[in-house]
Amino acid sequence: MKKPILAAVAATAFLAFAAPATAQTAWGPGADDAAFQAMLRASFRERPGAPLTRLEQDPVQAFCSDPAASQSRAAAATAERLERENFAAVKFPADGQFLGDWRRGEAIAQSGRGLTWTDGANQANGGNCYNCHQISEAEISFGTIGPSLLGYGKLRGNTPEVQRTTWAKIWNSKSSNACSNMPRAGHMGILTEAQIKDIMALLLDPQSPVNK
Amino acid sequence: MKTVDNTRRRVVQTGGALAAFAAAGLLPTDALAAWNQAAFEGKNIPDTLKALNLDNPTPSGDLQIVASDIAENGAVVPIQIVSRIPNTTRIALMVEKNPNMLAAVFDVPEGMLPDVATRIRMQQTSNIVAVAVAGGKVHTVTREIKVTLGGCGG
Amino acid sequence: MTSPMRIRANVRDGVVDVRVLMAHEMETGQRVENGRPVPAWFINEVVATHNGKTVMTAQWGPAVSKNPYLQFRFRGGAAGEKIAIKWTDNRGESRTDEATIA
Amino acid sequence: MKRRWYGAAAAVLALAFGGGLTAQTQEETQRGIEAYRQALQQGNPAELFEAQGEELWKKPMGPRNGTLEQCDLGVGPGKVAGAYARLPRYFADTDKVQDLESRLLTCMERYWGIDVQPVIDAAYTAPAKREIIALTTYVSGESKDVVVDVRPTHPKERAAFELGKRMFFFQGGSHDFSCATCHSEDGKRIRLQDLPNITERKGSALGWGSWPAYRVSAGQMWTMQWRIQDCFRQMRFPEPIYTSEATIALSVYMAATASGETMRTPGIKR
Repeated sequence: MKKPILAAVAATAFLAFAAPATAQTAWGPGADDAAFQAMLRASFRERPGAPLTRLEQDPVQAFCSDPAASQSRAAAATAERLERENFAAVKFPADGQFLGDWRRGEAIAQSGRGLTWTDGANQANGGNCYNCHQISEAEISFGTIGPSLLGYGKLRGNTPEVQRTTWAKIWNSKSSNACSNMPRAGHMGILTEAQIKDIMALLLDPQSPVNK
Repeated sequence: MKTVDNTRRRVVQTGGALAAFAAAGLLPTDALAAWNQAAFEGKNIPDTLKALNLDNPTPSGDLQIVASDIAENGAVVPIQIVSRIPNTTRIALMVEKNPNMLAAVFDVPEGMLPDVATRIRMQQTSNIVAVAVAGGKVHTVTREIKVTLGGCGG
Repeated sequence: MTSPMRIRANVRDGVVDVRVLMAHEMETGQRVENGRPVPAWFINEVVATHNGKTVMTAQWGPAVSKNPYLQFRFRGGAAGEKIAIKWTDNRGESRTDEATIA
Repeated sequence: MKRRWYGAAAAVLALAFGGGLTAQTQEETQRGIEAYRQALQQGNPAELFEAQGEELWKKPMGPRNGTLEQCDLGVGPGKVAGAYARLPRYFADTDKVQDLESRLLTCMERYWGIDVQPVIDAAYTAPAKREIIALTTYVSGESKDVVVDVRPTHPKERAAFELGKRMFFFQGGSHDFSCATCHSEDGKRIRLQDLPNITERKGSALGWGSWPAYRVSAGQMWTMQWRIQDCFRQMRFPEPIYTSEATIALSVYMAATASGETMRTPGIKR
């Protein structure tokens, strides 16, 4: 994790963010901002549980939607600033307890439900974790978009520092990597604090199958 | 060329010919029997076998289940059953962990090779049990197929 | 209303290889839609005939997948001859389609 | 068979006792999945839909009691062979870039004389979508093994390509997903499903060139529009409207990127 140099950045952050849309690099002819926004407006419709506001980008989403620009050297400072901002927004557990129940964590990691227009409002959100990560060895159906988390706690230990780093990553993955593919589970309200504690236990509890 | 009919019993159409073959001993005696409801409602392997009149199945290396070890989706699991046991007249296919074990029964008349393939549903990872009747004896083979979770889980 | 089957029958060295796709919902009877159970509805018998002779009989349960696939082989068929497949479902509806052995 | 059992037991032991055999187990998993996919190829129920679609193509329908046999899919009135491999493209008569499904809507309106809005609004599983799904499957089958040839030249085609590319990378929703999250790297998968890298020719063809496809999970025939719609659902976006500009723009981006590769339609998938 990069150490935030807070004061210096706040000012530039404000400047760059005043007009995120204009920061877009050129897409080809016919795909300027106005044409693109008109297309978005005409092409999507709201469904219960999936409102049109989902198309309104926050600064991270806008920045990462132009990979050529966001991965350029010129954008490095912006990426770092976004990471600091996202890190500053991480809410650590109020009671100082980072670990919940790894068994519940496993169930949350397995579930890909929640926040789509086919999920009911009472549907508990899942973490989608196995979609992208290997986690416990017993589950052979795992994705590879993210790194394997097998032995996560065994490799790193279960120290307070590891707990804080892991929490920050799950709560807001963009706090350490502006254009990480991983959703911001806490920041975007996908998982509750209690659910994140359970995921934490799955990764760090020595009794969890992840660390066996 | 394509014909549709809504006759309830196939014997109306082809009964004469089938009866003749049955009389000649070319068909298993129960090939003409109605759908075996008791067998298809069996909730465990012994009951299902009993309803099919299949006693004392013996494991056989000449009966084979050809399938992938893993099914990407339990809704469609391709299964082929091949018997190299001479005079195989009947093949049954069961899934141990389905709510009803029995998936299919094939009668193998004279001329048909004891080699059939179909696709079945599996609720979860389970043993597949194939049974073949040949010369009055009952042979069996078992194989596990894993059913994986797929998609985004949503 | 039923839809035509797709039947492929190819002969090689005196053995006819038959592959059939049938259009059928194959409702298991265990599915619930809008809070109500959907009744079982599935093909429970399939009979294949060639020159008036039965060359395959199958009894199926609802564990056979939707839009069923069936493959079997028999001896004694020749190119140009017809093979007929007939299915019957648990509602008593049936359908027969023919194909020419190639 | 016995040996298989021991094999399975060994795999379970490996799972229980740690890392050493993990790679091997993963390889076995991959092999198993490969064997499964190959078995599915033996018979694709998409053929049942192709047959229905062909019948519909020739059948007089709607208030005009017309047939689609005069429908121009871009390679001449009534011509179906190879048409899908050259779509989407610009059509002068509608002054729009159209994919197969939006073009079929135009033809259903024109020759059948039906109001297509209910078809657009209907859920993919609704009866109102049945005809267009069967027709799409039929037309796609007539481009099987045909080389994809979508090269944006008309200004509207070029604009659609750029908009599609921009749409592909557009992040949004509660999960910050874009199409690129899953489809911009080689060799990645969700669970056990391989994810084509759509930003490259071969990868894009793996995706674009295999839809419509029969989905065994639900026993449904999915068109490319349905595939895109369900991607957006899982991305937690609002619903893309059937044949809307964004879906066609994405299609132009995918088809153009896949140009030079071969169509394998209709496909069969998990």
